[in-house]
Amino acid sequence: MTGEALAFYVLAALTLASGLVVVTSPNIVHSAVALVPSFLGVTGLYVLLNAEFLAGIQILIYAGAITVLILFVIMLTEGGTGMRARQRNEQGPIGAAVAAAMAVLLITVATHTAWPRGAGTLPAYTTAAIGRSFLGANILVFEGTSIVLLVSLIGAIIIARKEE
Amino acid sequence: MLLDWGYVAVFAIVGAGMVALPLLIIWLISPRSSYPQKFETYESGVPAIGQAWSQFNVRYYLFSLIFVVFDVEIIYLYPWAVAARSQGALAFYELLVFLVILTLGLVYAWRKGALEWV
Amino acid sequence: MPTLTHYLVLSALLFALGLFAVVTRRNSVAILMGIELMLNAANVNLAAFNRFAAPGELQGQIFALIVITLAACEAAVGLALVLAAYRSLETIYVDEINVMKW
Amino acid sequence: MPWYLELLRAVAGTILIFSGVAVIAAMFGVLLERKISAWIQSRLGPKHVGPQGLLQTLADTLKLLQKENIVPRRADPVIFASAVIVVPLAALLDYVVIPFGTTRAGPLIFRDLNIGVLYFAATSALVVVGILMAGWGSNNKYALLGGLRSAAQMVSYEIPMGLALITVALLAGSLSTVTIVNAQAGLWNIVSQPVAFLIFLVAATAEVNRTPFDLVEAESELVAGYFSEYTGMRFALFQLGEYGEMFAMAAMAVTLFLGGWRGPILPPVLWFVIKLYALIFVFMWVRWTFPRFRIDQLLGFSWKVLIPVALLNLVVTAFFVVVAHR
Repeated sequence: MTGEALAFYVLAALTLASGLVVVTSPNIVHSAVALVPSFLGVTGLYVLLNAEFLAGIQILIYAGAITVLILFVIMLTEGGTGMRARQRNEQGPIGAAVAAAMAVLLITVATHTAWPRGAGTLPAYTTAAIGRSFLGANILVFEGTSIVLLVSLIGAIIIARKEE
Repeated sequence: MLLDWGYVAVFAIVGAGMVALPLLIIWLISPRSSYPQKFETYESGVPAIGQAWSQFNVRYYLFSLIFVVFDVEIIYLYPWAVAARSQGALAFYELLVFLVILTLGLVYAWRKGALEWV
Repeated sequence: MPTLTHYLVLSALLFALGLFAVVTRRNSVAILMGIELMLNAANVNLAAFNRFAAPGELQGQIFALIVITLAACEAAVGLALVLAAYRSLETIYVDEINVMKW
Repeated sequence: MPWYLELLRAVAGTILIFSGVAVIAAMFGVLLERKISAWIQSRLGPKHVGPQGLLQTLADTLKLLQKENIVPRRADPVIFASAVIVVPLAALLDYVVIPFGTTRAGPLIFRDLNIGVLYFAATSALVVVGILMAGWGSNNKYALLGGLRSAAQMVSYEIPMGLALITVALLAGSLSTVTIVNAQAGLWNIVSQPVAFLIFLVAATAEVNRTPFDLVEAESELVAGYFSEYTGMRFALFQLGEYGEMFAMAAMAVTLFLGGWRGPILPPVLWFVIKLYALIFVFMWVRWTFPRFRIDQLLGFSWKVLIPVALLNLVVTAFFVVVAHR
């Protein structure tokens, strides 16, 4: 087994195991904290896929910002006080069946399709390459993002503030 | 490049071990008592009232919300900053448009009082 | 060496976990966490396709970047909705939020 | 190099950095803090353990090792215990990308990552999660309030810090810390970027929760903030995280703005240490000179002053680098 394969299996196990905790834990704060190792596992996968820049922002945005936002909202609404409330609805078995069916379907597709193998290699320095593409073909992505961010900022402030 | 990150992984794993080491030592040598008051929550010496896990002010959320939006803005600036130098004036105007749109968001939050702590 | 299929299978499992959370959780914050897991699964796919199917360009990674951006916006707006619902209905459990207008 | 030699090198480097930070930043840093505060307040400071009190922190650590390890009955044991690992580890992960000096074989750095500066921002962001875990896991009102305040403050100051990092990256055209130091061969960034330097310094002070931004552990109102309930060695580990983070921030400021290891005559590592301690002295001087901010002033200062100034600074810098340069 090569180092890369070993790293892949370790990271996959980390991602899925903490994902399982996120999904099943009866304590909502435990779920939120378990998101962090799951995101870090995905970060490792990005590194294996030569997507260094994505790995950096995965930590910065997901582990550092979105998790903090989620923890804040938990503390602003129920804190730990709702821990004794039922966390699952009555659809447990059906939901599990649907999720399992979805997994089987996706895995079947993934293993039975002849995926194209592209030629060429990824640029060694992906950050600079992404930056150059923002100044060329993907200029609209760059500028469009700012509008998306502006709209969601305004929307979220309007929704979250108390109506006077 | 993978080697670089292999080093980082080793750093994280060995580092976690080194941080855990003193915890192992105290687990082995530290004294233990069964004096029940020691395990009470500290609230300046009087018995604690209620749980600490309760609701907090929504202001905290507003700040973290604006933070998330600006944090996403910043991740777009990293690749821009690396590539900008060689791309000439277009890069500058692109940045200007990007930042002006986002400054509108900051101004909006400011005017709406989302940046006030009341 | 892990191949494209390895990554696809992993992301399918992660996606199914997220889906399970979305359909069975009562707590709206937990549902949002399930959605984040599903978006992560999609991102792993995008980066994997980029690496194995089209390594000449970075379109897959840029797509993943857009997804991360939208995930952050979704979290900000979605959690603001949770707060608003909590303020007017005093619950964050989706099966108890059953009035359209207050 | 065969893989086991690489592994050995990585493990040795890690152990060296961790023990170095533990001894130099945490142990010696605490002593330095006490000596400087004593000096500013016309006191003597620790004086009895060892020559001039040099061994005071060592004695304190030995004392903490013998202390009881208390987990409050109402705390959440898993989160309470894991926060102790997360905070110092996240702080120490910063050191991966800091170049301490240079030798004939190349720069003295654990690993020169391509995304160095971004990596630094990302690992410092992880500390916030650890602090929220500590605050919530303790189930103590002081701790939770301290943790929430700390998180709100740290996230607010991450934005100006990120903008300052981007300004420097723009000047060097790279995110790698070694390239950034090399780009300062002619002129240190502090000369061309004094505004970014000040923003970074202020944001760094806020990120490590030091006075005047120490609301988080405002001892007169919140006891010890998010680590109120931690005893003995666990308390010491939070101190390690705090001082480790402070030294990392100072080292990053040296790397980004003060030319890193560069300097005439003296060996590079020595230059790095001199600059590092000069900044550490500034941090301590500020701590013992200024009073504490109120929370509204604190958050308002970041959003209404630092961020607009940082954005303006970035635009002006971009104009000079990208347009006027041609």
